Amino acid sequence: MPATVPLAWFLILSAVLFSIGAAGFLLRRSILTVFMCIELMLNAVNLSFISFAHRWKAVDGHIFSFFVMVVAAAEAAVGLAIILTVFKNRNTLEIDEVSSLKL
Amino acid sequence: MHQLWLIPVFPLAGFLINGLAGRRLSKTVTNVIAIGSVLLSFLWVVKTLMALGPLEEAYVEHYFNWISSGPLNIGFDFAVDRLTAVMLLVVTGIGSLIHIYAIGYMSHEGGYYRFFAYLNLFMFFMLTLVLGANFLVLFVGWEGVGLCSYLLIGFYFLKKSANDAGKKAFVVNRVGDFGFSLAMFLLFVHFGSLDFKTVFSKVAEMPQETSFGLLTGIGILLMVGAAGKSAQIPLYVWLPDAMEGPTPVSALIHAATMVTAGVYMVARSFVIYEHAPIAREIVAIIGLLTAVMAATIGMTQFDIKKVYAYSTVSQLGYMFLACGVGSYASGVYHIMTHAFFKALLFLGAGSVIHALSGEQDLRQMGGLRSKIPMTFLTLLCASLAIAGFPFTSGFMSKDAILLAVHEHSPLMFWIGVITSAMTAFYVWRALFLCFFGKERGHHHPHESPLVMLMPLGVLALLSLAGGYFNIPHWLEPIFGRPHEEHDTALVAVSVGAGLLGIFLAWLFYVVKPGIPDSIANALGSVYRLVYNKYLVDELYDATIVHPIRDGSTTVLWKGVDVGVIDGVANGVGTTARGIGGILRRMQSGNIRAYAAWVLAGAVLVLGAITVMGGAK
Amino acid sequence: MDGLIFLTCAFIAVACATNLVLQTHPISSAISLVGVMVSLAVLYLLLGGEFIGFAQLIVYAGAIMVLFVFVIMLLNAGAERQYKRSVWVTVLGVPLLFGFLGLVAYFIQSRVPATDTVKFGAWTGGSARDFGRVLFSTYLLPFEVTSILILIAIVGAIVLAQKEID
Amino acid sequence: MNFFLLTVLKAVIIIFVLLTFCAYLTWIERKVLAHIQLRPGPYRVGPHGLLQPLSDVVKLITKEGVIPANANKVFYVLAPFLAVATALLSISVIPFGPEIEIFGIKTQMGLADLNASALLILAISSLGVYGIAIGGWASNSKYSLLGGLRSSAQMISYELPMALAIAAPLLIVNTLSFREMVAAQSGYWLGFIPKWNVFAGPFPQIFSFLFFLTAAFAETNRVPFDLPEAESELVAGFHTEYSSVNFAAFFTAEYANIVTICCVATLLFLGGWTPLWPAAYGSDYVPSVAFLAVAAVMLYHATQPLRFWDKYTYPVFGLIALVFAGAFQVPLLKPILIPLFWFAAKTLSLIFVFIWIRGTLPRFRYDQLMKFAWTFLFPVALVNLLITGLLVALT
Repeated sequence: MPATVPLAWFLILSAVLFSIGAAGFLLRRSILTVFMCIELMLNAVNLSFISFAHRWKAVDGHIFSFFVMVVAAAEAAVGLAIILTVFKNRNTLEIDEVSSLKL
Repeated sequence: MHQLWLIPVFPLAGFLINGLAGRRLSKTVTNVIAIGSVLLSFLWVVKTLMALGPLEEAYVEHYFNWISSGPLNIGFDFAVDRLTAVMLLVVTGIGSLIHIYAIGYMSHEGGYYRFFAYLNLFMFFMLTLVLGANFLVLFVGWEGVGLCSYLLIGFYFLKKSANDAGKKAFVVNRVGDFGFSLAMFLLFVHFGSLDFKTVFSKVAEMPQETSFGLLTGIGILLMVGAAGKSAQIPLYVWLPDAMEGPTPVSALIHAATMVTAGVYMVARSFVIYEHAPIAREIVAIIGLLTAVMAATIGMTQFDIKKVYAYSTVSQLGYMFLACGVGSYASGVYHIMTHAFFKALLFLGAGSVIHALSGEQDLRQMGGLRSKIPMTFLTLLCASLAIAGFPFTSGFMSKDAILLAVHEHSPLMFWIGVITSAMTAFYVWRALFLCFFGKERGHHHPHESPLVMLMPLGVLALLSLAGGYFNIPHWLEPIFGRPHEEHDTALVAVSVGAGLLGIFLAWLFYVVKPGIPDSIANALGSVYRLVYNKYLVDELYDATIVHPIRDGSTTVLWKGVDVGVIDGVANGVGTTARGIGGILRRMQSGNIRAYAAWVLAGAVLVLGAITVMGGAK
Repeated sequence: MDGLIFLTCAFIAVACATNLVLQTHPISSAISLVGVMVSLAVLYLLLGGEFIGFAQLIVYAGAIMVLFVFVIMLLNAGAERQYKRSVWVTVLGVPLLFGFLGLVAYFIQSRVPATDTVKFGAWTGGSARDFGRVLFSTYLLPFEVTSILILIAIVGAIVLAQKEID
Repeated sequence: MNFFLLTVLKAVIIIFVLLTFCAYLTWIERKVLAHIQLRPGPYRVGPHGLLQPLSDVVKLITKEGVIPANANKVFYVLAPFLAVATALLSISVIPFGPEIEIFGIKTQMGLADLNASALLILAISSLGVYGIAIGGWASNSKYSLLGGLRSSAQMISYELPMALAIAAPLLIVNTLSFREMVAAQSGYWLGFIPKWNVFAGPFPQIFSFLFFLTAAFAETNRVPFDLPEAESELVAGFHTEYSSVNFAAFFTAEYANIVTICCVATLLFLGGWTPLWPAAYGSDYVPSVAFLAVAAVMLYHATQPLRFWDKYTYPVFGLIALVFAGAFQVPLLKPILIPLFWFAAKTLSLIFVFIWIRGTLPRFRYDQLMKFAWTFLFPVALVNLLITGLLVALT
């Protein structure tokens, strides 16, 4: 095993995780799982940021991923509240059944 | 620091209190706040001026950087020099008196607190205008007093004529402000500053312009602005209509203070005019023409306030004339004396109107001499002053102007003398019609309350003796020493003209009341033309107002708005709906399908970048 | 050594991520996602992101995902029902995904030189001190704006989730 | 590989000591509670029931493990493991004493010495909720589920005030490493007042300390915030369905968490292993004196045996205490044992407070619990942090 890791590996890992997230988004029907897939994609992007931060020896990448986290937290709060409301009104968590804007 | 900002802030506080809470305050409290704030301001002016001493140099206070953008750097600065000092004293002094008078005059009117709030706001803006140390601060005050003027002209907003008059004043003033703005732009472009000090020192280094040039342009544009505010040809038409407002407003804003702002501005910018003789000459000609024309109209009017309004226009013309011939000091001198006697005339007229319960037509008055003697006496003083009776204040300032004019051009002097005779004639005509002869109306006149008479008394004293404030001498550090050429003959001529006017008025309206009608008949069409104010309003209506209105209706509204803008808007809407109808099929409501589209888009973009060779 | 650590973490991450997509029960997915996050946090720590690694654990794994688990438990969400898949999403989506991955991989391969390598521990500029210094100076405004965003999110979540007041 | 060996050795020691201590913590708790309630508590197994924990462990291990029907087996088994793992993980960054040197090997008295230990503690404690939540959910029982739900909501809610309470002393010591934190708190004012964060700093962190303790009660599901396992409402909360080793695991995790959090409180607020007063005034003799006193009591009891075995057990324990008392004065062991003693003394006092509170306070109602966290604890902790920050910035 080499003592160092090519930067590209991190990026590939990031891309793979992102693609898995996207696949989950496309293939899954539970709103909750779809939402988790979004979080996975965000995480994948964060990994790129932090790899680049290491590459360029600048903490800015960390700041970006920090903001991503904050936004993800806000998004999770609102998103889960929406899911709760949808469930309350339609009694379903199937994303395909929530296809009209009217409640 | 002498805390100059306190001067305008007192009335502003009064405005805020009365304007916001006035509905809930009693009349007494409103009075105390309104008058107290103006009096405080007056006292602060006096205190500051005493503290500042001789004021050979302008005293400037910088408060904050107001606008700072690229090369544009404008501070919110106040400055006091001798010119400002005169204006400050006139504005706050006369303002205080008129505020006191208004207590009595407005006591039966609705919207009492609103009136005083507006009046205080006006004081605030007027003081800002006078104190401003650069053109932009001056402009703030300038626009502010315009606003207050509009609000106060339209004070009786249930009356259509009052509303129309307010709008007219506003619109006409806009024309002048346009000129003023252009002048400021030019100043800024060429001098990089709007500070009086900077601009004028730079102008002073420039050579005098003998032909049409930059300074002439600036001067003319400034004069357009001044003409708007100070009611000069061709923008004077709003002032007579402005008499729709309450009489104290007419006295304060449309006679004593605001309308003199134009003259003040011209005097303030005298350096520019000194370097642009053509512009100065135009100022003189405009002033003279206005003076003559307004005087002729004034002779034929029967509404007492209209008479005084045209008199104001005419006197403002005098002041312009003074500035135009280079005697700025006498112009400012006349601002002050005019403020005394014209305020008194209006307040007296207000007292008469008050006594007659709102009657303004001179033909319905008469023989009031014994009914309202105090008013008569004070109006007599004012009429003497405006007619230039020797040793009254009007005599002093008008003499100073006419002497300067004679030096400049004898022709102008003679026209001025004739105008002064006409002035004496119409003012005394009003006085005689009002107080002499037999009673014509069916009123039960009653003398005004003390609170109204007291300011009248003070102003009467000032009208008679106010000329002994030797303003031209006081202003020497700014405008330089005037030519002390006391030609007794010229003085005699002008005094003679005034006395002649008085005599003719006495002859026409007391001794032989039939003469005016026969003259009017004899002159026929000319008389009707003058009586109808030379049909200037109708002319403006026909040449400016109607074309604009019709053009707006047919071209802008029916053509551009309905045809082009609405058409475009509707067309965009229709097109969008059409496209949307097609794209709607993509909106399946299936979130995962949307995600697939997003992904497809991302792949497309990435692919495109690859194809274009972005990924090296 | 570094390669081994990376591959371990990467393997755990990818395995958990795959599990997240394949599991039918949301809670299994959620725990898998926590696994991804923890392994990523380890990677962050190794990449010198001392603060961000722990923040990942605290914020993501410790707060956001707990919220998910909480909601799943609250709604008592069961396993996803298996029924006809939206065929064309699969038909269109899967090739698209592979296309996407391929393109990105191509990009990375063509743009990131092989000499760009990462040595764990070679850079430790991501300590809380350094992070805070940059966050509260250069990025102060975004940070403050974020606080407003969070406030809005709180209000929105409360409004959405509250019981209807009739 | 010396480093690895040493680390493994330390890990084994720490885990062994910790698990044993957790077991004995049950004994301490039962004893203290009993005395609060004016009864003797465990008394049968060993002197004063000292061997009771041992028999409990044997009992739990030998019991039959039951997995309820319809439970999610994977998660059911995973949950206690998660709980124990997180609990043991966080103890790994706690230093129990200063850097020491044994036989020429310099090492920390703790497993790991991170630059950001405080952050790790927060991170791990925020992960601790999974064990409970998953356990509650996987049991497929409504009591368990409610317990799990309650605990996850409660732990998320109390994590905020806890983090805020931790942040305030961190501002004063200006580091995230526990070792440097203790170093920052060593020293005395006027020669005898210790510069601990509770007393010292530009703003004494006494409020932070109280907030931290309050939040700690909630984080460890202790009375008065033990709603996830409120026996009168939920039988036993999230571990209702657990038995045998799985149950023991949850139990251990809970006690390990208490120990950890008390250690953290000691490090953050009470100056870690720094003695209560300077060694110059003889603080080094305190442990010896304390153990001598214990030995004296033991030996006195031996002369007046109540039961048959007392004649033999009391002298043995008394001798052990004597040996300890002597060990504190052996030059080689002194630098190791004295700090350890002070650290343990402070931690044990805090643990005593935990038990004391359990013996005296009633349980909160659930809505009161949430309201307390969000409308009282959170804002005041924020204000406290603000004041501390301002004062730190000003000084």
